[in-house]
Amino acid sequence: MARVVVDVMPKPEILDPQGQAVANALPRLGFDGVTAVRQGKHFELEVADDVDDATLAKIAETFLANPVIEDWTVRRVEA
Amino acid sequence: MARVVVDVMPKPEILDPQGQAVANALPRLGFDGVTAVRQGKHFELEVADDVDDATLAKIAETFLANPVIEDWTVRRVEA
Amino acid sequence: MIDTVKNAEATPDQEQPYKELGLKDDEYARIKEILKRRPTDAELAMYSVMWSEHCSYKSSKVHLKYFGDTTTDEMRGKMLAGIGENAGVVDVGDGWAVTFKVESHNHPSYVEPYQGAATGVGGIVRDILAMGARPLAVMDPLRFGRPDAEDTKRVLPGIVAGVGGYGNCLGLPNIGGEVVFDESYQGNPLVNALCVGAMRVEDLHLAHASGTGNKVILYGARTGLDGIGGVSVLASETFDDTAGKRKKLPSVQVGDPFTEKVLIECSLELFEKGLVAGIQDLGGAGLSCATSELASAGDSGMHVRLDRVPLRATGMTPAEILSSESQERMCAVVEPANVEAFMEVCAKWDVIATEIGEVTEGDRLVITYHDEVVVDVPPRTVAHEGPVYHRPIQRPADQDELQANTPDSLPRPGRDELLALVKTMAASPNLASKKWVTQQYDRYVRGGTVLAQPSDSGMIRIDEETGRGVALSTDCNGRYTLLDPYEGAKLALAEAYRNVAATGATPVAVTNCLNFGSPEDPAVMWQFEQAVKGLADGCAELGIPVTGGNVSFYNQTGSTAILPTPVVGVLGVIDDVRRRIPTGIGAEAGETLLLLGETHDEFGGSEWAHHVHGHLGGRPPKVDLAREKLLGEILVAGSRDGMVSAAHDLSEGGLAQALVETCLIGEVGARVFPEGDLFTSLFSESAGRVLVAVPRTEEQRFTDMCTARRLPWRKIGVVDPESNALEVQGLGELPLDELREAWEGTLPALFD
Amino acid sequence: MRVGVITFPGSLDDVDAQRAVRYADGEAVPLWHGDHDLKGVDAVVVPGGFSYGDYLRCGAIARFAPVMQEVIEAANKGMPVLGICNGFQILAEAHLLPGALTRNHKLHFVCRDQWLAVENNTTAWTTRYDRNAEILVPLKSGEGGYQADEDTLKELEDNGRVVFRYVGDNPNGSRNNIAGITNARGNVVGLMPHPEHAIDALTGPTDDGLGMFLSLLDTVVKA
Ligand SMILES: Nc1ncnc2c1ncn2[C@@H]1O[C@H](COP(=O)(O)OP(=O)(O)O)[C@@H](O)[C@H]1O
Ligand SMILES: [Mg+2]
Repeated sequence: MARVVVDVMPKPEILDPQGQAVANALPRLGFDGVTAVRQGKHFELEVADDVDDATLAKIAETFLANPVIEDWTVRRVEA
Repeated sequence: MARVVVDVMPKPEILDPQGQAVANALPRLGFDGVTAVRQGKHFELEVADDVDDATLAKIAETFLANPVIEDWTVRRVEA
Repeated sequence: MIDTVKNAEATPDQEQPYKELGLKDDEYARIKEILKRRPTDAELAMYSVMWSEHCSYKSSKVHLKYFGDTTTDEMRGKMLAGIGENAGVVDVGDGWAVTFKVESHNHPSYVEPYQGAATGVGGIVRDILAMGARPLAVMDPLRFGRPDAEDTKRVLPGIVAGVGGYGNCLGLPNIGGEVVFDESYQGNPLVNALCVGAMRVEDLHLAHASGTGNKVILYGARTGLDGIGGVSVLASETFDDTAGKRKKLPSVQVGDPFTEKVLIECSLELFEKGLVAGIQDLGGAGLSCATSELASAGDSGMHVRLDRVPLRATGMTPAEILSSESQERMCAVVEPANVEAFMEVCAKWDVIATEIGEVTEGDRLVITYHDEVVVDVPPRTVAHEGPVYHRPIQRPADQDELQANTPDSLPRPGRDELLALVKTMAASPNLASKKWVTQQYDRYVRGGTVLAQPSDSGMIRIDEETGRGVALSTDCNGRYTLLDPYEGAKLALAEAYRNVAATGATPVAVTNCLNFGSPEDPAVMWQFEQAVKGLADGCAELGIPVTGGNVSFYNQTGSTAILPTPVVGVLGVIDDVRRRIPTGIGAEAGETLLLLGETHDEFGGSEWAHHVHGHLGGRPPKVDLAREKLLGEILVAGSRDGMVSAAHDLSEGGLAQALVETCLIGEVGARVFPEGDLFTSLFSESAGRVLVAVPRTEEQRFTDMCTARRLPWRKIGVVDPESNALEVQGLGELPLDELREAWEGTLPALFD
Repeated sequence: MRVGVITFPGSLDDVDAQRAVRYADGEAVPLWHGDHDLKGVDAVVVPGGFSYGDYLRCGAIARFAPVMQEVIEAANKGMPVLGICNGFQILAEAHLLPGALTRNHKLHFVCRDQWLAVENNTTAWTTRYDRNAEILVPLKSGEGGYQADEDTLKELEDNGRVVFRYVGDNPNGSRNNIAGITNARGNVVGLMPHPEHAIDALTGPTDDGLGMFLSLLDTVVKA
């Protein structure tokens, strides 16, 4: 069993209203010094050992992310 | 300027319908070997250098996550 | 080790954490007496949830009985199921039965606004489904603390998003509700959720487990550790060294509206194919509730095998499985011959279904876990014969003082301030447009919505052929109820009744959600008792029955209770929705505006006293239910004969607010000429009044009818399609765009 | 005219799409997400809702349903296909239409009556409208913001492939106020607002949406 993390983020040129809403709210709540926020998705997968990196990339690219608007990263982590 | 990543995940005992939907769909798409998926949020923050870890933890705990149902992690990353 | 019945018998003196589970000494003693031994952990978990205030109604039962006592056979005439069932059912004609109910989800929504509100909607929808009906629409009466408080900015957007998120995803139009602000709800917002559904009369399913040999099938989501809250004290006892102490689990559930949507469609197909002998939803108290209620309502026993329940978490104990409040589950009783077909339908919808037990001879509910008996109880003692309390009742010492503190001495505006006050009041958070909230709700889905916000009531078409439909409104003014709980409850009823009639429907039945403080406070119990009496007596006067409801106690912050808030929902029937009366004026050229009813100088508990002076005292407006009934008959007659082109009831904010709303909703100006003391005629909140627009051609006929039936009426103005303003004769005019900015600007300014 | 209306788990406006087809004197043929054929229909409507809960991304899971493989094939051969709201999202995910739909810029679900300008009246679904006619139909979605890269936007604008544009303030942050688009051939149309909820002024703001289903009738008769 391996543990895989996939992070999916809106592309830099795409509007990210969620991240912006967070960035705008922080000063109101008394937190200063956060100059930019972007919000995306974080997936944690448990995968069988025989699933290779190419398959993981394919899962991220064709399914977990929409490459029209999103970038993604895949990394294996220690279980 | 520092770059900070906050990941917010549903607590393990809490239902995660999103992760479940992904997990159920994968075999139908022909991807086998993924046994469990959990889905959370991934935030990338740009913060001023004088923002300390305690403040970051507070931002995560009081605002980015609802500790009743979610766990969170904060880490500083190389810019 | 699992605590079995055998083990319980062998260890009679083992200490049990019944107090932590909320049971009193005498309640624990009674359980031992019933079982003639100590309960097992699982039994203790079961009794403790089922005997909680929420499930057993132990403080309210003696009072709620009054609803039954005051319901005559005549009122019961159209009632197919009433109090005691999952939801009341009313025969609405053309072979249709309609079921509706409102429930609270207050506390969870404070802890986790989005999920609390979402699962509140999910729960009430399953109640309606469990009657065999297709859920058709939802409503959401809400109460919040001060609008500008920081915590309200956390709670309100989350709750609204949760109501919308769940309801929209289920495909249920939201057709109405309330948004009320008052300091008293600051630490204790109210989230009430209503669902209405319809079925053919012959398809009514009641929750019974009759027929020895019938199978018990659990279907829907897997069972996890959600909402186990209190019961985790049991877990830590049985679990310590092997799995490590289980941490205290949150008593919050997360909803999965997609699973519920599929569950609904799957259940409806099961009903349609006649595969269900009995059905029960799983809500609060989960399987404990469903199995004991099914068994208790039937005439036999039941055997349930807990090890068969599909789980989402590992290492759950029997007590935890029984108490889990995982959402989106239903429990059905199915004849053995139908089990296979039942499973096929579930497979089609990808719904997990598991046979977990069967109906047995005798009258015991026996629950086993890997063949060991962990529960062996008479189900009635769990579900229906819980403790009953006669809580002390005491009229509050300061009630007289409160009523003596009338608004009479408050400074009233001068003539030249009145027009500005119309605008100020329209912009006050309680009177301001609720569009910021309601535009987050899908009101169109399924194509049956004839009226929704901002109409006086929501209206849904049930039969596409005949056009038959129902109208619903929920109302309550907690300030009125504080000043006089008996009259206040009647006023809530009167307003909901009037709202329904104002759309042309005939009111036929009532549901309620009684939100109060702690029942251990004699003053709260007095408010409660008075409100129940007022509501029941009011229903008897109007001749429409209370078909169901819900009680929510312990709504308080520290020792300060919320305003007593008996939310009243009235259901009306309309034989053809095409003759509905809209709220906005201007549909026909040259309408006359008539004010039906009488205006008195009544400002106790009014929005003006609240908003302008922060004052609450005196007496609420007088209520005359015979007058409300007459008003209702006139409106329905007016709708039937096409004499009324728009109608809007007068409530908080009085005539001024009703005028502002009818103009803005209709997008057309009006010229009005109120009489007498202008402040009183514009802002008094006297009950029993409706503003109607009648086409000029119908004016004579309509006013003749009012006169003949002795309903006071007054011509108060005319619709003026040319003007884009509300003109009050003698005072001047308010441009509509200015009014709209005032009315619609408040909530966005607060919450965007 | 036989028009297939797909039901996915979580579809909501399928009954409404079927009703709209009937109002246009068509026969509505229910199609199930697991179906492997289109039952000989003349056109397909992919209706609104929250297919599979829309949990990952709207339409991301539905696009892989067996019936969608049939729809993709038929659409590529010229069959008229209409995607409404979630249906539009599914068609975009399935690459039958370019771009993507993202979370509304104000982050709230928005349900409101929305004016639209009909900018292309030559598609299979819009011939009954005058060019630049304005119609009022419900919009109800949480992820209706249309996004595409500059090249795609230019391609859409230059070739008249923007079928509907929001009139007045932008309700969801869509690029260029785009409410609906078509493919190059004009047989596939996707839009966020709901014409099927505007077929009768009793239950919708107007009956302006009926024109889309009547247009289809003309298209099918002509074919
Ligand atoms: N939370 C809500 N959800 C849905 N509709 C709401 C909500 N709050 C208010 N509304 C709607 O807004 C309109 C105005 O509400 P309100 O002023 O309370 O009406 P009234 O005073 O006539 O009872 C009504 O149509 C009501 O149903
Ligand atoms: Mg009203």
